[in-house]
Order: sequence, then C-alpha cells, then structure tokens
Amino acid sequence: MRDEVDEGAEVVERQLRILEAILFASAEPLAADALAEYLDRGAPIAERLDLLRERYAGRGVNLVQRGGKWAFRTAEDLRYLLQREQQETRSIPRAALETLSIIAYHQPATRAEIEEVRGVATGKGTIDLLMEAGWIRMRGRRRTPGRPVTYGTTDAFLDHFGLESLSDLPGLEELKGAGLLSGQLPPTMQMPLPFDGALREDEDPIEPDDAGDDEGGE
Amino acid sequence: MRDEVDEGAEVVERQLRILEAILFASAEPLAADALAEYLDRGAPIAERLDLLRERYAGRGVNLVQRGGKWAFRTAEDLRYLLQREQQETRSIPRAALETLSIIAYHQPATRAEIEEVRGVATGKGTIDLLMEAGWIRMRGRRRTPGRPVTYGTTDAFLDHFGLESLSDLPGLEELKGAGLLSGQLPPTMQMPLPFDGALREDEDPIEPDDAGDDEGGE
Amino acid sequence: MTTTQTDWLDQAAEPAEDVMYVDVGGYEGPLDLLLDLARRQKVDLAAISVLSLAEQYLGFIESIRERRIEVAADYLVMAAWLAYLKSRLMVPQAAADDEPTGEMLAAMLQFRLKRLAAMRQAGARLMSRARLGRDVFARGMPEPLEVTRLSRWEASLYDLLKAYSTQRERGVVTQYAPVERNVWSLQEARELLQRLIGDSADWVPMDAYLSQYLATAPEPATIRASSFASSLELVRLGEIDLRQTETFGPLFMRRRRDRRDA
Repeated sequence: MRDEVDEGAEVVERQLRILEAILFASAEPLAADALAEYLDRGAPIAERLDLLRERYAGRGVNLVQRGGKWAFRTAEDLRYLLQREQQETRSIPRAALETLSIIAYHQPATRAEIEEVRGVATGKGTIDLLMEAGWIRMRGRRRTPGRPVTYGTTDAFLDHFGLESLSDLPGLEELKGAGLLSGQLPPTMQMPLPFDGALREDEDPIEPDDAGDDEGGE
Repeated sequence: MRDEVDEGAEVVERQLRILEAILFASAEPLAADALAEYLDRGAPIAERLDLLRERYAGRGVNLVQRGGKWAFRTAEDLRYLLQREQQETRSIPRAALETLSIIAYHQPATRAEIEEVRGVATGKGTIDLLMEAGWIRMRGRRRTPGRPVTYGTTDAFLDHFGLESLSDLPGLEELKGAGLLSGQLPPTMQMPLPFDGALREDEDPIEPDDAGDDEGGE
Repeated sequence: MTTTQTDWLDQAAEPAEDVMYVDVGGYEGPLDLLLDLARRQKVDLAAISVLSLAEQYLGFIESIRERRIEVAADYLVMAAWLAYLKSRLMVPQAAADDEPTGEMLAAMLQFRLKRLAAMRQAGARLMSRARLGRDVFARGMPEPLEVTRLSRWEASLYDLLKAYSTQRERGVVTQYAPVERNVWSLQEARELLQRLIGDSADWVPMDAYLSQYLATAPEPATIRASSFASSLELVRLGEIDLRQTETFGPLFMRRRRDRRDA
C-alpha cells in the first residue's frame, strides 16, 4: 500500500519534470494536447498542468494559460523590476489602439462595424499594423452583401496582454451591462460577447488566394 | 526574534523570485555581478544562487553555471525530450540498391570491385547511405596496393531482407529459375561465394582511427 | 525579444488617407471631436446636453470654415446630421410623424459617444496590463526542439536480387554479338518461287521446291513463312494455283493455266 502511493507520487513528479522541461524550453505557449504527447499515454494532463501551475504560483516565473495554451512567464508583480521601457519608444497610434479594442470587444467585426464605432474611416494601414503585430487576424467573410472580411484577435494577442481568454478582457462585464457591446440602440436583450472561436454561421472561410480586400472599402 | 527570522526568510524568497525571473528572461547566461544589481545592495548573491541551484536540482530545468555565468537549462536526463526523431520511410535510391547487392554477393568487396561490376563509379554518398542504414560495414583493408577498404554486409542486412545467413542468397541457377537472369548468359559467368566471416588472409583490420577513406577513390 | 511586436511602432508614417482627418484640430473624426466637446461640458456622458453639444459642434465647424480651412467630408456629414437633430429637438413632433424623435436621435448620439469612450478606455486598460516583452517575459533562451530526420530505407529482397541480376546481365552485354538472322524477304521469296515454278503446270509440293534451301538454312521457318505468304500473293495475281488436300498436308503449287490460255 505504502509502496503504491510512493510509486504514484514518483510518476507524478517525473511527469511534472517533463512538463517543466518542455514548457521552459519553448518561448511560445503550447497546447495541452501537444504536451500530453510527452507523457505516458492516458496521463491526466489537465491535472498535471494545474498542479504545476500551483507549484509555480508564488515564484518568479509562473505557469500561465493563454487561449487554451500554456507557457511559463515571469511573474506580473515583478514587472517594475524587469520592465524594458526602451523597447517601447513610441506609443501605439490612437487609431490603431481604438481599432484593436473594438475588434477585441466586438469580434468578429468587419471594417464597417469598426468604422461605425469610431465614426471615421479606418486607414488600411491601421489594420495592417495590427495584423503585422500579430494581434488580429482575418477570420472569414461575413455572409452579407459585399462579403466583408471579419476580423478577430489571435492567441498572440492574449499572450501579449496577459489574458487567459477573451472573457478576461478588462471591463467586459461592465461594458456588457451598459449595453455598449451592441451595435444597436436600444440595446437588445441579448448582448453579443466577443468571440474568437471557430467561424460562425454568418461567416465564410477566407480562401487561400483571398488577399482580404474589402470591395466597398470606404 | 521569531518575526525577524520570518522577515529574513521573506526577503530571501523575494530575492530568489527576482533571480528566477531575471535568469528565465535573459537571452544569455548572466554573471553573478550582473544579477546582484537586481537585488538589495549587499545581498549575498553567491549564497542565493547556490540556494536557487539547490531548489532546481531535481527539477525538469536546472540552474547551471557555465564559464562563471548562470543560466537555466533543461535537465541533462531530459534533453532527449527536445530531440525528436522523425522516421520517414523512403524507397532506397537505385545506385544504393545496386551497390548493396554487389557487396552482398561479392563481399568482401572493395569499391573498385563494386565499380567493376556496376560499370560506373560509386559515389561516397552511396556507401555512406548504406553504412547509415546499417546494412554494410567496413570489414578491413585489402593487402593490395592502395590498401582499399573491404566492405561486407551486417546482421541488420540479413535481418532486413529476411535472410538467415548469406548462404540463403540465391545462386546462379536459382536466379535463372526465378526469371531474374535470362538464359542467354555465357557459360563462363560465375557467381561469387559471398563471405561475411572473420577477416580473410588478404585483409587487415581497420585501425580505430581509420576513417575509411580510399586513396585512389575513383 | 519582442521585435515583431515593437518594430512596427517605429513606422511613424500614418497612412495618407488618415492625415486629412487630423486637419480638424487634431481630431480623429467627427465623433472624436464631439467626444472632446462633450468632455469639456461634463464628465458624465449620460448627463450632457445633446442640444448644446450639437450647437458647439456646428459653431466649431463654422469657425474652421471661416478660416478657409478645408473640412473633411465626414465632419460635414456629421454637421448636417447634428443640424437635423437640433431641429428635431427644438420643433415639437407631430403625432403622425414617422421620423425618429429628437430624443431618439439624441439618445443615439449619446450611445455612440459612450461606446467610443468605452472602447478608448478599454484600449487604455489593455495597454496598462502587464504586457509580454515589456513587463512580462518569455524564456529568453528558448531551447528549440531539434528534429532529426531519420530515413528508413525500404527495399525488398526481390528488389535486391533484381538489381544484382540486372547488373550482371548488363556486364555480359559487352560480349554479346547479335545473331544475324537469315530472314527471307517477301520479295526474295516471290522471285524465287516464280523462278522455281517456271512454266510447270504439274502440282509440286512447296517443300520440294524449297528443299535445297530448307536443308541448309538455320531457320527454315522463315523460308516457309515467306514463301507461303508470297505464294498467296501470286495466287491473288492469278499467276499460280495452290492446293492442299488435307489439314497440315503438303501444299501443292503449279503455274496457272487459264492465264496462259487467256
């Protein structure tokens, strides 16, 4: 009886070491499925990851979840010690930041919808900037006249801003409560929530040769 | 008294957290001096690093010192996790198959002998491929001018081709019977008796530092 | 460490199409201008007076135009809408009026202002989070997965033996002299038959005519085949007759008579 318990604990420790090694080695977050491949078949990967997260909870490096993927990141409270301010010499242009938050909170969002919120045309450069930063992506095309491209955020967006998922977006509940996530007035009973999952019913996939141009651009 | 100890432990923990984060995020190994700058003035950096090293001793990632600098590294015994082998099955190039078949029947065979049968020069790559596949080996060096390397097949060769021994290789009549050799062969044509036993009289052993290069290669 | 995320910040140039909106006092479009005007009026957007906001906006645009500054179309569209809103707010609504009430229009404007303000605030809150590459860091020295490709070669014993046999056969090709086949051409056979049959009107077996050749030739089959084929041709031309009395029996031939008779 005693031995069995010890053996079990040993197996768990070994699995934690393996996960530690793999997660430390990667700069990018890794999916639980990919991590599970390194463990014995049938090992409870979710449990192990939770245990590892607990172990590192108070440490200088924490195990965090980003959009269903896992990664080690330095602890947030050490930011003032580690901050590398010189990297951010310029602030993000306001137009780009506004566009980013509109896409984040209203996704999937078309350019027309972004422009509706901002009250001004969006320069193509703004979308491009955000795409280049790897924070937004073209999700698909909405099944409405003109078939406009729908935009959404990426896993890199979650990673960059330290969000486990879109539901962690700051002030999301407040905005939802105030009816500000709706495109219409008066707010409908059901408030749409930002969604970065698979394509929705009213979205078509982007074809491989689709450059993502909107026909009715302005 | 009690409080002082607790407070001291807290300070140490905080320092360890900072070191952990800095070492984790650094793009290069860091000297103790550089690390000390992040701690309170006068903190015993060497002691702290040793403590941190101990903490990580049995983990999937270890704190190691390399040339006086410190860095996290995947534990030695888990390094294999980072080395993935991808097996791809491909059909063997014709030149390699031909060379292999000649070595099989004519062993011990030198490169010149192989080329005599093939009628074309055998590239080093072909020999290397067969060596890597584990099907041929260098037996020795023939006691003739140029001391060419003699090649023979391995047990892995027999294994792969389902032969119990070399004598299972079909002879002239059997090849004819199987329709692989036509009847139109001169009666003078001889089949060699392949031999994969110990070194023959005209073979010298390969010295340990012998890379197996043939001088008069072509 | 985060080059991809920060590099683009250095691309200072705003796209040209944005520049014209900046012309109006540095505002990012009419909604931005309205928001700024509203902020000056009150902090709480819910409590602002939409009517006075509309008046301020219209006054602002007017003052710009007086200074002969080009005003972007967006601002003018908003100005027209606000003028309409103002009129709806000031003139009491008729009962049968289909158009939205001034209050509805005002609420719509307030909603849009609140929503834009909320998005701005959300953006600011996002930016103040502990961000990767600035406040929070990934492993500085990632240890990449090394993938070693191992080729597993596939070859069967049959492939091996075939390769060997092919090479051995290729080796003897150099000593191989093609056998010269003594083939009778149809032309040759025909001329020979005509000569042999001559004017003979008697049935003579073909083999008898050919006996001398069949005895010496290495391949009698070609002689028979060519001669037979030629004889058929001669029959077709009406020069000879052919007769065979039984299956596999000898083939008799003679000069055709009626031809000469004719």
